[in-house]
Amino acid sequence: MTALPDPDRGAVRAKAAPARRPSRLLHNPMSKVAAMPMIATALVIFVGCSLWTVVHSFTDSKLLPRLNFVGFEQYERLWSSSRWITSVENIAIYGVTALVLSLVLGFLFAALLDQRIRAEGIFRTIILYPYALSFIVTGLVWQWVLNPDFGIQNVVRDLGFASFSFDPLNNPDTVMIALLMAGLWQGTGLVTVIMLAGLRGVDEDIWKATRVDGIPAWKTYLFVVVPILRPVFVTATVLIATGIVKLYDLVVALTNGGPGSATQMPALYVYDAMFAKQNLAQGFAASTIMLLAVLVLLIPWSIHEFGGKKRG
Amino acid sequence: MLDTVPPVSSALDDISVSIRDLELAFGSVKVLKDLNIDIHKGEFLVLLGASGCGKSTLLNCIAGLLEPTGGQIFIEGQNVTWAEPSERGIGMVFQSYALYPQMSVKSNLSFGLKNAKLPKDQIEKRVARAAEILHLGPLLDRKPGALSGGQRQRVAIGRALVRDVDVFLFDEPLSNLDAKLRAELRVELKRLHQSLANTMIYVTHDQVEAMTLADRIAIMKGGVIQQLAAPLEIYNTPANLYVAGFIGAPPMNFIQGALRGTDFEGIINVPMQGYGFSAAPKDGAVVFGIRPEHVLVNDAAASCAVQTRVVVDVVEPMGADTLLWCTLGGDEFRIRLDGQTPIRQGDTITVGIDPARASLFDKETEIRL
Amino acid sequence: MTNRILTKLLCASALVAVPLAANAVDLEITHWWTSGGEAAAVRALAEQFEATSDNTWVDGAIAGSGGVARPIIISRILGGDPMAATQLNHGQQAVELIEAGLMLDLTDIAEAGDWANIVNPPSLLEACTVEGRVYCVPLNIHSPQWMWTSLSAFDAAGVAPAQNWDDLKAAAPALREAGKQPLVSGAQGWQYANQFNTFVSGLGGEDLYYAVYRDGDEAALMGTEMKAIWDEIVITRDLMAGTAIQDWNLATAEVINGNAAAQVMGDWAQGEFAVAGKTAGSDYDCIIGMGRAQLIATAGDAFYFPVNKDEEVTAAQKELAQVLISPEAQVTFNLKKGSLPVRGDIDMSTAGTCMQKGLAVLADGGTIDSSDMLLSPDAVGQIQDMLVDFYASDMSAEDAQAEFAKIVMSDK
Amino acid sequence: MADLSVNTPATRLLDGPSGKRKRARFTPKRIMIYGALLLVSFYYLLPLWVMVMTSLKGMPEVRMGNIFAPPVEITFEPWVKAWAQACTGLNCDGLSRGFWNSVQITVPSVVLSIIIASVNGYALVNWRFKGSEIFFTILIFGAFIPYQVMIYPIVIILRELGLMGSVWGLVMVHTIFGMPILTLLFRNYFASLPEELFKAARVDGAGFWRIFLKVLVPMSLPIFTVAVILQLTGIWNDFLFGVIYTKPATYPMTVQLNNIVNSVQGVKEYNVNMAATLLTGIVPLTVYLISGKLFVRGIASGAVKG
Repeated sequence: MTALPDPDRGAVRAKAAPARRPSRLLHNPMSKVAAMPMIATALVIFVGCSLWTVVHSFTDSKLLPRLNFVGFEQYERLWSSSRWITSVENIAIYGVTALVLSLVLGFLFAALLDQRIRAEGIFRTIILYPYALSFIVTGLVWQWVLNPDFGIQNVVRDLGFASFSFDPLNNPDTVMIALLMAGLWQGTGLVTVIMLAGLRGVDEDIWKATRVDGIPAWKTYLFVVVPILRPVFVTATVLIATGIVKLYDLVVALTNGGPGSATQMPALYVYDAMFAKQNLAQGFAASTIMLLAVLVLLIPWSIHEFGGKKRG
Repeated sequence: MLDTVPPVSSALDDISVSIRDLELAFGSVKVLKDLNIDIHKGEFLVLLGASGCGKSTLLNCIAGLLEPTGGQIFIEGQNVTWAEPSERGIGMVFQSYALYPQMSVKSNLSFGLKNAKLPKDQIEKRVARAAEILHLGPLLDRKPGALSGGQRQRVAIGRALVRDVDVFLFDEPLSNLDAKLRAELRVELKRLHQSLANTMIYVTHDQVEAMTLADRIAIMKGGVIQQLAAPLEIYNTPANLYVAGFIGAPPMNFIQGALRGTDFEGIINVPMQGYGFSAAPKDGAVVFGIRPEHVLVNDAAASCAVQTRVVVDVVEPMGADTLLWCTLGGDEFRIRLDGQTPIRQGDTITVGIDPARASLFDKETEIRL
Repeated sequence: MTNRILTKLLCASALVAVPLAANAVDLEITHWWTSGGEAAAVRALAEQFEATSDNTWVDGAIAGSGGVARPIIISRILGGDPMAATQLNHGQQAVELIEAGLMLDLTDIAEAGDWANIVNPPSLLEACTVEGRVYCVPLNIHSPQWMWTSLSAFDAAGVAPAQNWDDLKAAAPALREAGKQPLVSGAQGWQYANQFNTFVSGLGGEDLYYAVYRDGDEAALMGTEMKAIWDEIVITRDLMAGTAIQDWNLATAEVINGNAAAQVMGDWAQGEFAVAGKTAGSDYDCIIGMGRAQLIATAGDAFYFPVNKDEEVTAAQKELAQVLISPEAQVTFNLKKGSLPVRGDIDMSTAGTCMQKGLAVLADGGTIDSSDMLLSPDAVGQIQDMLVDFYASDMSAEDAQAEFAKIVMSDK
Repeated sequence: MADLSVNTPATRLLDGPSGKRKRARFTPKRIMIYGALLLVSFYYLLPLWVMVMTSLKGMPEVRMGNIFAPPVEITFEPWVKAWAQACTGLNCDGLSRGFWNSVQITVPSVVLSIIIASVNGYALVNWRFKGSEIFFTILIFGAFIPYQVMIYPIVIILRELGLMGSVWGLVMVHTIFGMPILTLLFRNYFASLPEELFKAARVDGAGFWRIFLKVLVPMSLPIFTVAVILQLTGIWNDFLFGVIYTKPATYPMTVQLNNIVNSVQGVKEYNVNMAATLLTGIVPLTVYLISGKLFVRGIASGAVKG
């Protein structure tokens, strides 16, 4: 007597598997719908607009975008313009210095704050508050503080050092210092907080181990903690780098590219070409070069992020 | 190595680590209370206790990572109470191993020595020696991330080894490992201790590690040492109720009752003439304790002076031996027999107790009589 | 061609809220006159516009001159939701927009108001005319060809106030000795370009000016006459050495308080002297064309009216255009602004002495087209960049001349 | 015999150091640390000090006095003028005109951009589909693009969507430009949460949204705080987008600030300029000060990938 399988007994178990595995596209559709804005932004805005820009950089668009092509003319003019060459040099100098100083100062301040001092909260607030201000504000205030007639130079002279001269804003050789002072004043706060967070993530036992091994604190920070914080440094670098490449507002507010063209920056060149010189194509050519530079920088980053280690 | 200066006083001749009247309070909370331990050279002392009993705190005090609020610590005859950890001639292995993650095994071992400005060849020699002892040869160029738990553990030991430290400190080093690996490393640690003959102080909450590794065990509770003795002595003659309950798995059976002359009267009455009282017995409320493995069953119990019958609630066969969970006078009563016993759940068995293997504790002071 | 497509697209999608009241229309007007004197002048225009028609002037002021305003103007037009009227400088800035049919055709009211005759100089109206149709209303004339001198500075140096460039060159050593800055200027491209422009028209005269700026004639550009002017420019570099100023009004302030002897700056500097309570003739002097050729260029501002689908808005736009060119508006606005009117037939007697000088030159036709009208904004920008390099380095006259020639010729 | 050390006789102390070491309160190391921090704080507070001092002085005192000196006779007149009287072109109603516009622009922008960015981060970490990492890399690449170049293409896109000139158009622009960095932060944060949490919820049959709203969001307060501060600072202080993508009636406060501060001609009222800049900075500053601690905790997990 063959026992007929009781039909409802198996009901609770999962329904029979479909004949064929569903195509990967239909696999949990909701996540794709939810990611639609990201996909749209990534494709339409960032890829679309970049392509639009690159394409128009080969045209002779003046005030309005138009598509009559002139080949590499815009690029030839770009690289023959001394202002562009100067701005590339300037962004290189400012970029590297600002990036290195931001990371070093950020780490240093974070290490200081990490010494279990009493007023940590207050000091942290003091270092981070400039981040909440706009570049217009930063530029205006630092213009004042660095102004020779009523700024630092004037105050120090009142204190008796008559020969003291500190006028970076008007001296092409030292204006980069003024830019760095203002830029670092604004940006180091965020880097410090990120580094401090990273420091607090370091396993307490490692600190004990170094004390047992008799390794002084500064060596521990340098040779042990810094390597551990490599991912934090990478993220901080991305955040700082995006600010540096697009450096525009601060320079306009503080020196507006002057004195002479000592603080000319690529973003300034792009804006000036597009709107003051009403030569869109020239602006697009300049920004295409900036995009290429970013691509070159970004490839190592994305390899680090998604290459090697799969998500554990 | 510490340049051996003559010890402060002759009392410390063969003492490796001496803890004298040690006190530690965080604010008003006393974590360590008036501790005194003398650890002999080459001895393997285990600090055993539940979490929060102060064992790790004590270890950190010895290492110099925590500063006591009272008392002194001597290592190799030197008063190191105020000394920096690195000046105490100690090496420490942490629960998380605390290896320097971005350095290879070789640089992990040599980082401390380089910092102490030892000549290059010295460093090479010591690293080679440590690698040879701990079988780290093939691993020298690997990063900690690429090592197994056991290998990392050995590198952590190696880091202390290369500095020729006098005292090794271990802070629950095996608790992150799986059971099988833990057993292997226990044996390796034992073998290491025998070959190095260094003093070792080992903190754990696992009594099996304590019993197998220790020359002596210090059982701690609430910052106070309950008992400091050899493993078997603690097993056979626990100093108080807490120690009795702590050591032994499954724990000792306790029966409440009273002492009349030399007889225990409770749910069962046990004549205690054969019991080695430490002082003249006096009547009063007591607690009678018998370990599950010392309970005799059915025919084996025939020769016992005291017998009773209990019903078996649960049977736990574990291969090597079997546990019986019964109830006696409303309390749980545990028995451990050899693995092949035929007893089934629900049987009623006769149970015999040999007074000589039992323990008696005063009800109030919980101290062994 | 894309422009045609653009226009069709714009007309189709231009959404305009139909105003409730019959003809009371909100006109949004973009301009960059935000500082004290300028704002007062604009207010006069607004009041007059709202008085003559019951439309309302919605103010869209954006500080930062053309550079900031331009992306806004173009974006709003490209975006199909343009402002009703916008300020732009005389010249080629709006040519593309006009060719793309994005600007309102004002020829009907131009002919009705007989602008061809009243606008003086006629070249201003020509700048608004493309293929015979008028697309903008010239509002004022600012000319860069002025030199402002501080009489007190010259007294301090014990030298007679310079009446022309040669006097200034001669007085320079004495001025230096007295600790006065012979010539002062802000370190910005457009200020250098204005000064250079003044030297070419002042010292070179009308023919050389047009040969250089309008025709881009290589012989003139590379000729000995231009070489001489570049030599003078090299001298200005020495006279200007020692100042570290960026904004033009801070340079003017140096002249006002007598630290500097002279500054070459457009007639809008007059407002600074007025605000500082200085009077022409006793505290300072204004000299046209470096004291040589009495020529003033007709730079300045004009209003353009983006195309709009709504008839009422278009009607209101035309009413505004007529107000801007009306005699009353021309007088009140230009007096307050410190610029010259575009109409020859109005009474500007209440203007200051310097403005009278300008009016006189204007009256006897001493006007030339501004460089903005003769060169594309691209070329204007490149000249500014080149001059910034020139003053920030020791570039020789020959190199500068060659560089300048290359830029101008590439624009023709 | 058992060495019952529990009740040994009186003290066993030998001579030499014992108990807590008398640390000098001011060791050189402590002095150096506090010294360095005070010096740094001085450098950071100097500009704020100058701004506040100048904004409380009358113009005569500003012109001749030294900017670091506190005001001889304090006056709040510059603040009143900056807020309600300063002329920003034809209108002379100071910054107040733009304040509510800024609020109306910032609130929806911050909310929308955070919702989208958090969902992005969540989808990228827990629902990785083919190509999701590529889109993320494009986003990060997008963060580097100088935004001036994107102005015209976005104008055309907004026009096609009919959003040009409306606040919602600007909200969309801010969402787009805020998305890269915010998505990076949310992705890192969600990657740092234990994955078992997510798996357990899925086993219980929770869908995409329930897991997000019921499980993940409640435990993400720190990272949401960081996102709010970063976005609010960026959007509140923005000038260029605000002025291009909207109309005078909805211009944000920064446009009035720009008109006050950047007016070149005539006498520059520095005290009013300073008061105006402080007023514009107050909102982001207060939000930041309120959430200081949460910000640090959020950054901790947002900065480092899981």
